[in-house]
Amino acid sequence: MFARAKARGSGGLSAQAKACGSFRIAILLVLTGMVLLAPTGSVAWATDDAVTAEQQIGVTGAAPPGGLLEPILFYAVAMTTVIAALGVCIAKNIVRMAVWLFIALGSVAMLYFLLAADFLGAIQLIVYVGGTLILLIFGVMLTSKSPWVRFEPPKLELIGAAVVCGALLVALCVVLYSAVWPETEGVVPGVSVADLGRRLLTTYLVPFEVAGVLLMIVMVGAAHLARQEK
Amino acid sequence: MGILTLLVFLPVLGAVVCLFVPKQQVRTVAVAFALATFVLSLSLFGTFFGGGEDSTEAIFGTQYGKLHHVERATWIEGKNFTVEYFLGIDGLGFPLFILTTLIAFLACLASWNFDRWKINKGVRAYFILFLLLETGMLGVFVSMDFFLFYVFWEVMLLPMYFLIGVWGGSRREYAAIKFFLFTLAGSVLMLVVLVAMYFYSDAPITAEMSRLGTEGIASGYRGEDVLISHGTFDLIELATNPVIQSYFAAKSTLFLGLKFAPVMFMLLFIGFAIKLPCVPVHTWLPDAHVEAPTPISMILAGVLLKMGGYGFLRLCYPIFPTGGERWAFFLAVVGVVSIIYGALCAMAQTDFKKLVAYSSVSHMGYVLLGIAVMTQAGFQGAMFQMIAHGISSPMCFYLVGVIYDRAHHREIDRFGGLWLTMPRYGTLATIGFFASLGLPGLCGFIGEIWVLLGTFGARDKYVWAVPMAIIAAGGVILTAGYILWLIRRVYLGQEREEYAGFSDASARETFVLIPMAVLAIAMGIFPMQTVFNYTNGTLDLMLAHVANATAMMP
Amino acid sequence: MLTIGLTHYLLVAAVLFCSGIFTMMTKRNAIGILIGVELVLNSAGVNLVAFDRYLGPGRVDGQIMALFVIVLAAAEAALAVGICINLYKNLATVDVDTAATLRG
Amino acid sequence: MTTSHTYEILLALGILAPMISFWVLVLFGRYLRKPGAGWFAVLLGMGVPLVLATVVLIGWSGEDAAARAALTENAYRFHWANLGAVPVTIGVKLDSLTVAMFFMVAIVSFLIFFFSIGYMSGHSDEVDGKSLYSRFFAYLSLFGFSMLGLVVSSSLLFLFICWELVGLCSYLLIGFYFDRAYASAAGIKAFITNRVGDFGFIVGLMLVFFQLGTLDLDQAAATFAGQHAAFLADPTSAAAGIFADPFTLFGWSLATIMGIGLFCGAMGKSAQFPLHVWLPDAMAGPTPVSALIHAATMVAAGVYLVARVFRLMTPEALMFIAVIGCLTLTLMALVAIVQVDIKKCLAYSTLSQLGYMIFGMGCGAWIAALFHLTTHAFFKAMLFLCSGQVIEGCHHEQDMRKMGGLYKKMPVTCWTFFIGVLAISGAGIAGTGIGLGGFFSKDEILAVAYTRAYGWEYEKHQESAGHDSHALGAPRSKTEVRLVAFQDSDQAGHRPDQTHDGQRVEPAGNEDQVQRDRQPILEDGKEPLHAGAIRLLQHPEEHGAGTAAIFRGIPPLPKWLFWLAVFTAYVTPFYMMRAWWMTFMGKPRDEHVYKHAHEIWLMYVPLIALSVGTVFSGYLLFRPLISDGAAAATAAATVLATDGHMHTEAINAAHGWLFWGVGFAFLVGFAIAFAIYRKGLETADKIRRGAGILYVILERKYFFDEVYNFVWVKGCILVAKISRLIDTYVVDLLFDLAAFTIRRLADFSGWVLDNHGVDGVFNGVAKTSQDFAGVVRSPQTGRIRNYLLFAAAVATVVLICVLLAGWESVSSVARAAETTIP
Repeated sequence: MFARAKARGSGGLSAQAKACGSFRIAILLVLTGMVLLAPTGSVAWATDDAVTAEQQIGVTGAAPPGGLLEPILFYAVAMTTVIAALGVCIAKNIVRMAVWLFIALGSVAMLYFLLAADFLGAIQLIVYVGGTLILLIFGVMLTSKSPWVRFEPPKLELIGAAVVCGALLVALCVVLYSAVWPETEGVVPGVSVADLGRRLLTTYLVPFEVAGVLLMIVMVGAAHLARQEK
Repeated sequence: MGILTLLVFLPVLGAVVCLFVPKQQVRTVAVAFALATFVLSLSLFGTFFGGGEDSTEAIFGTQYGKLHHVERATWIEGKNFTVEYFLGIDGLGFPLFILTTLIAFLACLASWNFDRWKINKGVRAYFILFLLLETGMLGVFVSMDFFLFYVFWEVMLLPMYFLIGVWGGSRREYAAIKFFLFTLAGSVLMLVVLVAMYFYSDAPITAEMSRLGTEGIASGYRGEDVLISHGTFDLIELATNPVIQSYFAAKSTLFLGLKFAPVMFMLLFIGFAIKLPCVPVHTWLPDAHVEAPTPISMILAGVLLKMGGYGFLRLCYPIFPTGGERWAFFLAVVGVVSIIYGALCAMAQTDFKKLVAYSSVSHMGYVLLGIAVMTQAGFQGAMFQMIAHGISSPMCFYLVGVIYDRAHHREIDRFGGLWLTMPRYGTLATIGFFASLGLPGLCGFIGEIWVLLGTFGARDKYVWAVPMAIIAAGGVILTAGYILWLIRRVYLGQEREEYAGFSDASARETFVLIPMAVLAIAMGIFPMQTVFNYTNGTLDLMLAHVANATAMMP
Repeated sequence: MLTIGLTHYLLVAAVLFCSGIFTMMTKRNAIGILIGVELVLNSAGVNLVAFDRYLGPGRVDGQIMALFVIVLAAAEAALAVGICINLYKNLATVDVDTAATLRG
Repeated sequence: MTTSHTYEILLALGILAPMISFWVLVLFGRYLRKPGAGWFAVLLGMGVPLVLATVVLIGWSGEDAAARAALTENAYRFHWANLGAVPVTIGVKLDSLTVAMFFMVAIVSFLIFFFSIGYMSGHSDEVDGKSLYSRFFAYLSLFGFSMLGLVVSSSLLFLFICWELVGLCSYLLIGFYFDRAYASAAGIKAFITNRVGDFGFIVGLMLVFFQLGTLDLDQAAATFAGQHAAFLADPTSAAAGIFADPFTLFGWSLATIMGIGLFCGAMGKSAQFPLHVWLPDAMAGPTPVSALIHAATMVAAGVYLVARVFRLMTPEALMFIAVIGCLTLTLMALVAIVQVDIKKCLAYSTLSQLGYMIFGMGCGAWIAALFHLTTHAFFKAMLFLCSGQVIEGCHHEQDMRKMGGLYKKMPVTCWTFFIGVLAISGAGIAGTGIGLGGFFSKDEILAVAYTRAYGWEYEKHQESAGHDSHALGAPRSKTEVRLVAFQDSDQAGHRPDQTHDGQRVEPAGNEDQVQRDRQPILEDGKEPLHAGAIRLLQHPEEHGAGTAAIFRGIPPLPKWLFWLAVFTAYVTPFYMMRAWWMTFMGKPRDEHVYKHAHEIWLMYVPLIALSVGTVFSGYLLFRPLISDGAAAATAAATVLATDGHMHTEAINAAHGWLFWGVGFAFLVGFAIAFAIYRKGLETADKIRRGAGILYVILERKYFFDEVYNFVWVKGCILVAKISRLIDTYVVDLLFDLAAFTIRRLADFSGWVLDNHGVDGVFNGVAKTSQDFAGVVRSPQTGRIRNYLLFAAAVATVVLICVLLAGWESVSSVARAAETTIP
């Protein structure tokens, strides 16, 4: 298969090089995001400590700390997410889609961090960015005659899809804007991994076990499916 | 039977008579009835005459809602609703009412040469429909019950459709359907409001009654001077009843999850804007005008367009004052765009009648702008502009019609030198077109300058008022441009051979044009005595009512 | 604007969701559809975590749900890629429109 | 103290007479036949106003200052309409300026009406072979009405109405020969250019109405002065009105914009640069019209307007006016040099002279500018009538190159024209007090401009250098330019000289003084002046500090403005002499023209009358009235004038070097013209070839017409066409598409219902179910993405339905959730 891809000649190679460029940019973006993220994490933790400290000395009604940092980070990350998601939609090339997906998944991880779900963020990075995505890219490589082959659906379907998705988005936005949520204001304490683990192994023990079984079955099944024909 | 009922239904009577007279007599009967309506309607002047400073209060009352010649009777009695036959007239409806009777009479006279039209079949049907149309128009201006208003509105729509669709030009069916669909779209929105208004006026009144307890239920809630115990269609009651008004204006009153007053205002606005017409829902107008026979164009331009403006002033503003505040900017933008865009489109037309039609779009833009800024001068100017346009634009259409009857085409570039060929007609045409241009001393000027000054006067309220006023003032240059260019191409220049044999305006044509020319001059010189004295009382009170309601807003 | 609330996250999730749906609707490449699915799953994850953070802080239920979503997504991805590869082996393409051999 | 309204009634009747004449001529003109209609218009339309104006003039001259003030004060106001809640009144603005202008307009119009009878007696009244004799006189009468109405109007709105009406008359009369394409085009050009100016006027009106709360001239001025006083006292006070407004545009305050807006109207009507393009084209009208409307009266209305609203002008606005005026007067004079059409040449000279007036206004030479207006009205009307005589006599030949030697055939015309040339050139014998009208008025404007440009310079120079020398060495001791300032409206009735004497004058020699001058409160505790007020300055003999004028907060007049005006004083005599010489002197150049040339008494009687007026207008008629009017009309503003009387000696002595420099400019100009044109056109041709590109620029009038035509006319039509395309193909298309869709839907339902419902129930049911099956089956594509599409669409629809139907319930679910989630 690799041989086939290589045999496609120079055009394919240069395009491949382009895709490599996209990769580099994406990696750069993710790294930048991580750099940005580091202080957030610390902020989250710091504020966590601060709040507990304040609570300990009985100060009530403290203003949410962090100031502008949180909104700025949020908007930056959210913008990245949205742009990447739209990139996935728009991209015609499967490799580019994968790259955009990579960025989207990375920024979702950052959203998790911003939501004070540190463990989940880490998992997201490890499993998704590190695992699933690689899997997908392997899939791309293994299955394409060329990664730049395009299959386009009919124009009408494109328009229909755009209309429906647009309408759906608008409707969702209307719902979100008009909904009243009993939100908890201010800073909330982060969740420790220990806590998570405890719940996983007590309240959610059965699902946890089922998930484990499932993963095993999947592993076997996937191996079977991808098995080389004899 | 009161005078208003008589006036409104006199044309219907005429239509009935038309059914039974010989064909040759139909037009005589129709003109006679239109004339009778006009003459009788002049008797209303007695009520409003002498509206100087001293008698203002006696005529217009101390707050919005004073009507004259009120006639009310229960028309449809439902389980918990009542539709009334409720007629009345005030400073808002009165000048438009007179305008309608006058223009209808003149247009009827303009139809006199029916047998020489290209489509001259069905004279009986034509005049019957014409008289029905007049009834519809008159009814709209005097009905004070929303339901009745809607009925008259629709009554007017149908004859118009047939008049354009049967006796129109070559593309008459397209134009008629276009007119019909557009207007119907507006009517549908109005219907939504009609229904909503009933339910939303019912809720607060019921609540108020339960608050008042059994005693209250026994006597009903006492509004201004009418007892109502449930929802109402009464336009005055809806506007002045404090309970209903505060419920309408409240932020918590929702319609489909949106604030009630602005939504209702917008729905009504779109409905009336189609009629006015504003850009971008104006496209029915050029087609309808071009295809309609001359008298119908006169009616269309002279009266039907005014219903849009009348609707704003009668329904939108008094009943949903907060909506006016909410949408002021939007309305003003639409108005200004109409002014400039209409003028530009007019400039590029090659069809005489289409040019006049687009000039209507431009002129009615001033009406919208004047209303949108909600200042005294703006309201007054808008009202004046409606009347002035109701005089000048039928005149222009008739002038086009006169020449079309002779030349059988309307290509501007093919005309020339008509002033030499037809001197009397040329002179009247000059007056008509200069009135349309807004030349001081003629009627068009007063409305424009009042609106401009009124818009400028809203400077304290709205930051955008000044730019709007200045852009709108720039419209006068464009107007001068296309009108003068038109005059030059049609009336000036060397006499053309093919038109050399044209007879000057006949006695009948002159007779149709003269009243409008005289009024155009009189209104330009004595705006107070001709219009303002009859309108300003009501308009000022209405504005005060609107301002009050806006100020009361949380 | 400056206080980031639940709605903000939900909006981002909504965009992710719609993008995912759109991707699924418009791609003929099987892997592309898979990518769309991933987006949708991620939007669910964001929703869950955001609800956890704003509606029931300290209760970790949302986070655990999100964790399961990730796990399932990983499993699904592995299976789906396997299917894709199989598809490719049989039909020499990943165009889902070609994979219509079961159609009557 | 009298409160009788006699004068107003007389003036009102004077306006009414031409109106009646207009209507009679419009309605019954046909029955009056050819000369009858003309005589009717002359006698009723302008004779009556002239008689009334004379009566008023005599009566008014007999009133003393106090009586005049009382009459002005108590004038009747007719309540015309309510603008919003503000009453708009109209009435007669009764003051010396009105009386003077009314008389001037009446007498010039009368003579020109009279002349028109002669002009129209031939075939000049024919348009495409049809006589429009009575219509011509009807237009003239309408013009008489509007022009007189403009003069007497007390309200800006009514002034604007008359303003537009004179514009209409101008349009109609320019396009009188409407069978000629260029004539009707010129009419449109005039009207639209004026409308552009009026656009500014309307903006000014809006500002006046909104900021000052009235459209009455007097009230507006009073409010304006009051607001300025309040502003000086406390810049932030609410009473400061327009001055406190923070709005600026190009660095102009709102008050300045108001002034400039009003001036824009004047720019249109008085054909000031860059709106001057219409006036030369306007010569397409009959010559009496050119004389009456486009030389003597209507175009001067702009100057009159500025004079009327002078009290609403700020220093910046005045500076703007001065610059515009100066550009006009110079540029147009240069164009006049190359014109060969006799009327065009006169038209450009009119433009230049109007520029002089506007420039004078801008400098603050209110009196001089109006004085120039009146003298100019006489001599320019006369010049135009002379040219009319020539044109009529030469069978409508207007090209001066084909004329020459006409003095033998038309001696009266020749010499009256020469008087006009002398007058416009400012001929007079310096130092003797002998001169024609233009001599005094033009010199006075220049004198004021000089003071504004160099008086200030001197002051500044002294400040910095500390010694007493004049850069240009003007004989300071002889400078008697008086600066007349009127402080408050309560002093309005004072004679200028009284006011002058009553002024407290103080030296302004040092820095502190200048600083103090800028303080709002003057030392003597009087009400502060409006921003244009000057500090009345020292008289050299009394204070030894030299002559200087400081307009508060205004820079001195840029010197180049003054020098341009002086330069033009040399150009004017040149081109006028050239025109005269080419027309009347030398040898006949065209046999045909020469043979036909003749003159008739109907036409030269008015010429003689006007030439008499030209000769004596400088001495007798208007100057005292105008100076008197200055007091009231400029109550709160600034007027600079030479000595309030017409002491030529004083003027000439006052101007010192200026007099030596400009006093004999006319001789220089004449000499050059004589040198070039003495022997026909050969020399001129040589010079023209030598000038090259310069000549082309002048000959094409700086390419204004071409540029305007390209940018505005073509541009506007282009935009209009685009709009039309949009309207036809975009806006309409949207609705047509919607209609089309609905129709297709209707067709579909019609198809299903009609064909399958009507064909029989069973058949129909069977077929419909089959169709239905087809319809149902068709989405079953077997493609996931299609299913997904449907699913999402359905979900969306459901979501929207839920939203529309019962959003309340959805949010209540959320609220319920609030209670359940701890």
